[in-house]
Amino acid sequence: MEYKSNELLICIASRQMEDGTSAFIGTGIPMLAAALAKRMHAPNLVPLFEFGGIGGTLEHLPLGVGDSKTFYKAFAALGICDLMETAQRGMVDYGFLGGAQIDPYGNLNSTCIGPHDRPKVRLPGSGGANDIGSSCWKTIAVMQHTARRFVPKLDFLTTAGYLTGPGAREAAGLPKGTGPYRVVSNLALLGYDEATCRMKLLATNPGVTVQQVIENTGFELIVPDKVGVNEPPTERELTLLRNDIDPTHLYV
Amino acid sequence: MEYKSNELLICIASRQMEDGTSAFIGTGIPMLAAALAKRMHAPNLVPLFEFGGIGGTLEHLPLGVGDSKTFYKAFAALGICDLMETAQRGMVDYGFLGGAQIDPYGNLNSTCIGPHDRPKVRLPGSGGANDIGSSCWKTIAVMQHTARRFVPKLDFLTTAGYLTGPGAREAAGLPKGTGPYRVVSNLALLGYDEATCRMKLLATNPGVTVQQVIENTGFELIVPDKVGVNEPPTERELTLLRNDIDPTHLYV
Amino acid sequence: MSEMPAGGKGLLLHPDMDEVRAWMHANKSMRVTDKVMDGHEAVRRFVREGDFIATELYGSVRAPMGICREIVRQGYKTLNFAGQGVMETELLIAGGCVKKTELTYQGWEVYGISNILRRAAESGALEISDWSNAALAWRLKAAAMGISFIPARSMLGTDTFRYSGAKTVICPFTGQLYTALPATMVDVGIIHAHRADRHGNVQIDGISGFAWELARASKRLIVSVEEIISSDEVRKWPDRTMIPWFLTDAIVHHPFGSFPGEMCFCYDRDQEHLKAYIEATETEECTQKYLKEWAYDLPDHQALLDKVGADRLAWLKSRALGR
Amino acid sequence: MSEMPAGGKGLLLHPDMDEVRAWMHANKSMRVTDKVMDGHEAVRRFVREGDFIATELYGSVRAPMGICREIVRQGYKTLNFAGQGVMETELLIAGGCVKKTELTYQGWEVYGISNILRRAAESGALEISDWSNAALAWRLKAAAMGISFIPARSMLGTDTFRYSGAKTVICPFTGQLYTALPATMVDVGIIHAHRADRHGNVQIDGISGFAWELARASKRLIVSVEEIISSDEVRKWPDRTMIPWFLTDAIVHHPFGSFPGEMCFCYDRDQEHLKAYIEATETEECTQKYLKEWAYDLPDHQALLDKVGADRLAWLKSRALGR
Repeated sequence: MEYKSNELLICIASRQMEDGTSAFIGTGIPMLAAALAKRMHAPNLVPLFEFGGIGGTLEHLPLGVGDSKTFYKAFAALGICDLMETAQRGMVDYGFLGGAQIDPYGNLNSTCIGPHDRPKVRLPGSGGANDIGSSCWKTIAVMQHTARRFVPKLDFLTTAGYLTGPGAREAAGLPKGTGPYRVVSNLALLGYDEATCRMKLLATNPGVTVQQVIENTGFELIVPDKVGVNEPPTERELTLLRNDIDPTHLYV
Repeated sequence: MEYKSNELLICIASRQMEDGTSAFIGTGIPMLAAALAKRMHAPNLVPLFEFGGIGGTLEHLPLGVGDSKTFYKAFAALGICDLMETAQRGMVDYGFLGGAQIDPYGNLNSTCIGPHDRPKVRLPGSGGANDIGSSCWKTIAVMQHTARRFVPKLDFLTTAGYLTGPGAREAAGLPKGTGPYRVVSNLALLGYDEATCRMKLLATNPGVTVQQVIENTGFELIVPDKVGVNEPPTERELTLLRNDIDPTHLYV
Repeated sequence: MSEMPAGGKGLLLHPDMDEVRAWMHANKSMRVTDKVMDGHEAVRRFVREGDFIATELYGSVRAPMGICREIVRQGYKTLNFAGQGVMETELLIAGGCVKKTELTYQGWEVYGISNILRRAAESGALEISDWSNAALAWRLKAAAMGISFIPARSMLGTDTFRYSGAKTVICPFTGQLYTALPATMVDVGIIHAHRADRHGNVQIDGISGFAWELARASKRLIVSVEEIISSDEVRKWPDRTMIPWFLTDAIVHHPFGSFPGEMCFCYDRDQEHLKAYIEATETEECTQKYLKEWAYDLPDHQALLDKVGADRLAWLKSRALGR
Repeated sequence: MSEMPAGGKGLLLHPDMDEVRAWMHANKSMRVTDKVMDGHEAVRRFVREGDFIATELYGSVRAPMGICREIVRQGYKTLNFAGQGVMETELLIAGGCVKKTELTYQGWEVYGISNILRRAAESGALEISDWSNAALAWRLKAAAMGISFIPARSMLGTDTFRYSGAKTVICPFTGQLYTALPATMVDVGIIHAHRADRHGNVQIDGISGFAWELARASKRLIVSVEEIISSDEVRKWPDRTMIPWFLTDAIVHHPFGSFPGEMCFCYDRDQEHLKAYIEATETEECTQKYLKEWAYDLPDHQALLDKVGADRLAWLKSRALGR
């Protein structure tokens, strides 16, 4: 079955979501991925939305992290402090993040391109990203894969990844044992090297070569001897996405 | 009309409550006093109960600061943090407090008589008293007046009055401009001298002499040239108290 | 503590809680009065030039659009604002009402980044210090608690910290390093809610966002509501009062007050209006045309509802999800 | 910071939030499961000797009496507890279950001071550190927020401070001195509520006391409820869920679970029972007789209800104030 780049991203992000875990879900691809995961392999995935929705069914696709569909038939509709504090006390497994730039340590920029006081491009700002990246156990970034986005140095470090490397998070005061876990891009699935905390290629997307990934990454990527290949979206995934999850094609 | 000592205390405490103000109300005499004030001169008095009741009608006399009568037909039923924080941000005018001992600076003991680790008498402890005494603008103590209760030095300083005198509250970190305001006892109404922060006689109760007040106070009391005399309970006050506020005579 | 990390930006407000206490004591009362007024009066009476304001909730969800259009209409020029927000704060920026902001997020989520923020920030017209969503919510929570700072684990190690006004603090029990977030007691808080009585006892359905915190972290509080209910009804359900009367300064009756945004259990967002608006924001000229049509040229909220039309409003109502 | 004032008492728990986080990660899950069990099982499974426990609410109001009688019945000897409380914590002390306590208040308000606390404290059998009500609530709130301390203006300058485990901290923005309250993440929280579904989504009517805070500041949470409702009902009113399922470890169905205390909108307190109980506490012998009759000799909560009798329970129900 034919599929769009966005659909592939959604499917691969979706497959990172484990059943029975909890995840902060941002707008867009993570919402679709969570809705898909709940219908595929993770019926007990608990989607958390930062403005208070928790344990909703995701029957209707939300358009924003505060919208009424985030708590439709949910177990609880609370507030932003409650949700962020749940993460701060260590009860949230995953956080999904996006950004305009990512660096080798998984730090993210969603604030500005160019100097902060007179930016070339002013981006939306942290929102909940910094909080989610600080307090969730594992974060997963969803990115478009280009050399201008995978950069050696961010214009602005909005959200902490591993900062400058091993031990840096803890030294900065961030909670022990937390940090970036995966990057899902339109070219590949990436992780982090345990010893150096630097980004590492795990698997390429269908039809993408290792060389292409390297060329589209603006820093030196760790490429292990064995690199996997991601499965393309299945027919069931695509059908669910197109007919059930996003029938009015807001995203797909 | 004949009246009991308790009834006098309630009436005099009640007259300290200003219309349109807010007051933390503890169990017992302050509750009756607040209920009386609302029916007499202060219909817009707002009684606050530390476990969350706020703006209730006091139609039914509560038996405790958390009981359902504290929020019967109330405007809001919140929680203890909310109420204590309202006081901490400076929105509560009065607090009514009791205690086993009071000193010349209006400090109160409701924790123990004798050493803390092996007390002669273990009292209930601070409860909300310390918080109310720290954060409300003015506190009013309701006390039995004996030399064993009005002492030069407390066995245990549970709740801050003026501590050691002028400037001591601020030096300890307590909010500016707060502190003890009145003591309502079965013998007299007392206040504090502005310059020294020491307790001062304002008015004696009906039939009580200044000499009797002095004799029943275990420290040197400031006695101004002019000491007033409190009005005895009026017929209307007593009737309201006995028939309307406490018809089953739990307190009166 | 001079070697402790600290953000480089100043604060729009110094978090002096004794000053806040004194202000509350002098200006706020628990007296129960009638606080219903129209949007024009609420803004005129309680919003002053130079004020630091904050709005709740977020995106196009339960946002106080009616009150913000009123602020734009009254032509304020020197407001500052805290927060996340989307359309309501975009209108304030586009209307030239805002000088400085302590920002957490301004964007359109699925519809992309904010053209209005871009123009204001990239031209240097708008001064911005950056914070995270939780940081802002906790700063309001600290003010609500009456404390001048609160520890948090957000923002540490990042430029978000460095370009904020945050500092750090060490836990005296554990030695743990925390971000010290300064309390934010704003001059005016603006919230749109489901219902309230005339005294200002407010109920909100669905998620509470940061309404609890903002209501308590505002010197002056304007609440617009879909519906005004009796105090008897409030007293029957005291456990549903999120904002008690003494926090509230003005209750404004604004049915469809979140339009073109949504209000849970009441009405859906007006997707077409939003799309047209976002398109308009692509140029400054079209943005001003939109503002003229949808704010300046309308005398009040009722005129907006008339312009949208009863049929359209009924349709939006019919699209709301139930409980 | 060595010259900063600090209370002289140690803490029963070190407020290490990274340890708490690791514990939560290893032991708590958001998986939706059936958590209904009887009181015996809930206590046996979730309360261990040596645990630091806390109960909510206060006095004879919405107190988890059924669960506390169960703890007494199971003969614990080395528990510690935090808090205010009256009858439920008195039973634990009288039953010899408690070694140490971080206390805020233990007394009978209108009925005077606690004989049981007096005997335990004056004999030296019970080790006590003193705190204020707000201090305890804020300590739970700090734990709920995932931070190891929180600033407060209570306790400063007093012996309550000196005989607590509190320290002080200076605001890095204002220089203001605050009490630094250490977070209290208790081993077991015990709450009585109006209703919950089988997964542990809990609703409470009336004042919330410190249920919100305690539920989030408990490693293990036992909630007894008057009524078990369907999850469909919970999902219809998500804004009424105060305690979401993943905080809850056990749901125990205990109608009249606060007896002889009251439960707002449900039943009034049993004034005669309370008076007789308080009289009994005047001597250790009569206290033990009371415990034998009302805890040890009853196999479970149902046996207590049978002993009280349906007529009496119906009468207590009839005396509750409505909304």
